[in-house]
Amino acid sequence: MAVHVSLQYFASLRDRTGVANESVTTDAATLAELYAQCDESHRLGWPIEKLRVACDGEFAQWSDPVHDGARVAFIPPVSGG
Amino acid sequence: MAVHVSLQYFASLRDRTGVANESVTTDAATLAELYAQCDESHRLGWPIEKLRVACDGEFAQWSDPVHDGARVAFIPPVSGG
Amino acid sequence: MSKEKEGSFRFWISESAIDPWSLQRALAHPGAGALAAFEGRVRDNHRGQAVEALDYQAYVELAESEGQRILEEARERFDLLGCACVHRTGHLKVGEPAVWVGALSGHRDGAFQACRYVIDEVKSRVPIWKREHYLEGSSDWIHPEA
Amino acid sequence: MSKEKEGSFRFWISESAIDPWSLQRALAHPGAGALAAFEGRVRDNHRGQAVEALDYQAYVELAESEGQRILEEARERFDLLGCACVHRTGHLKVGEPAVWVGALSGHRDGAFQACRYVIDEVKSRVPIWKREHYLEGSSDWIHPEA
Repeated sequence: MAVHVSLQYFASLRDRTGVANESVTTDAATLAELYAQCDESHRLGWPIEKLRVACDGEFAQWSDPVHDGARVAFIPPVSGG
Repeated sequence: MAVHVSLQYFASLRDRTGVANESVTTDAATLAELYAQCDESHRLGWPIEKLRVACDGEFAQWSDPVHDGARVAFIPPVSGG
Repeated sequence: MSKEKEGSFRFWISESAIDPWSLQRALAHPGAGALAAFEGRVRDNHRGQAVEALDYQAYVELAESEGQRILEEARERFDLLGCACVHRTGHLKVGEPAVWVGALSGHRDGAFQACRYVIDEVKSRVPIWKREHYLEGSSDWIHPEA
Repeated sequence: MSKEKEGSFRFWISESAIDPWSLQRALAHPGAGALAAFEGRVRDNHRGQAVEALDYQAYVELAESEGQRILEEARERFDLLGCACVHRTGHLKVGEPAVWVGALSGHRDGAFQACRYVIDEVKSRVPIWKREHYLEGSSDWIHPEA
């Protein structure tokens, strides 16, 4: 049941991964599982409870399923203004 | 003990008196007495407790004495902004 | 009791049009992270009556000293790097700015609080009066507490 | 549940310099007596460190939808005739505007409350991040709750 998703990274997460985007193939059932996989491969280093997650350009829930073609972003604490 | 004072009128008080300024000779001991005289001659029609008074360009007390050459203004409720 | 503080603090009465942009640019300081500004404009209605225009009259000498006192109070109370307020006199049409306040601070709390303080105090204390000209032809001096 | 209301409500991300004056002029309505505006500028210091410049990075798609949601919330909660907010991205020097909010209302209460609401919500919810460049050479992404 592997799906293809595209990941977007911002701010310190982008510095950590070294890329703004990447395409990955994953068997993660939920966005939380997807984050756990990314954290392991990139050592993102953020506890999940400090992050928010977006899917397809909207805020999402960590328990949401991962669908094929999803555009996913992990959102570290914001500092605009 | 008559003194010469100049009076300035603003807004509806100016409409009532028909003048922006006038010079008067008065034997009023206090600014409150001076207002009573002006109210009588011009029928200003404001109860004194609704007004403030200024002397020589600063807010003053109604109990302040009237000195020769004083520049006095009666200040109706303001509506700037 | 005076605190040594930086920045410019100025209140004045203007017979000519207010230019918010040049006022806002003049409030600058490298330590300033926040500018809160308020612009009061002539509204087309008041208490249910259609308003066409306003005249503002001021006791200029006293208005400027009292307005300056308000800015000094704001300087003492809030963490400001500058504050300016200008109030129009004369004939104004609907939409024209009648008063402008700008408050510059390191952070937004001080800027917002000071800006609000200044406009509230100006409206209640500074000897300026407006006469409203109504669409149906009459006009009235506004004396709020009368 | 949507209320029929007038006026323009728009949030956007800009890669080029913010022009507060043209933004402020664009917020106009004959029933508007009050415009409250907030300008956030790059400050020369943060937590005791001397700051030389900032980079702002945004997740533009999500920032614009979330920012627009904030303006719609303000429209529902306050008595507004218009509201606009723009946030910069890219490299900014000390003194440059990073964010601008303008809230237009019949009266000053609604204008001030809405302006404050929008900037507070933008700072806490909209996916924009700043990297501070310090005078002594290092730089840091700022993640306030980290």
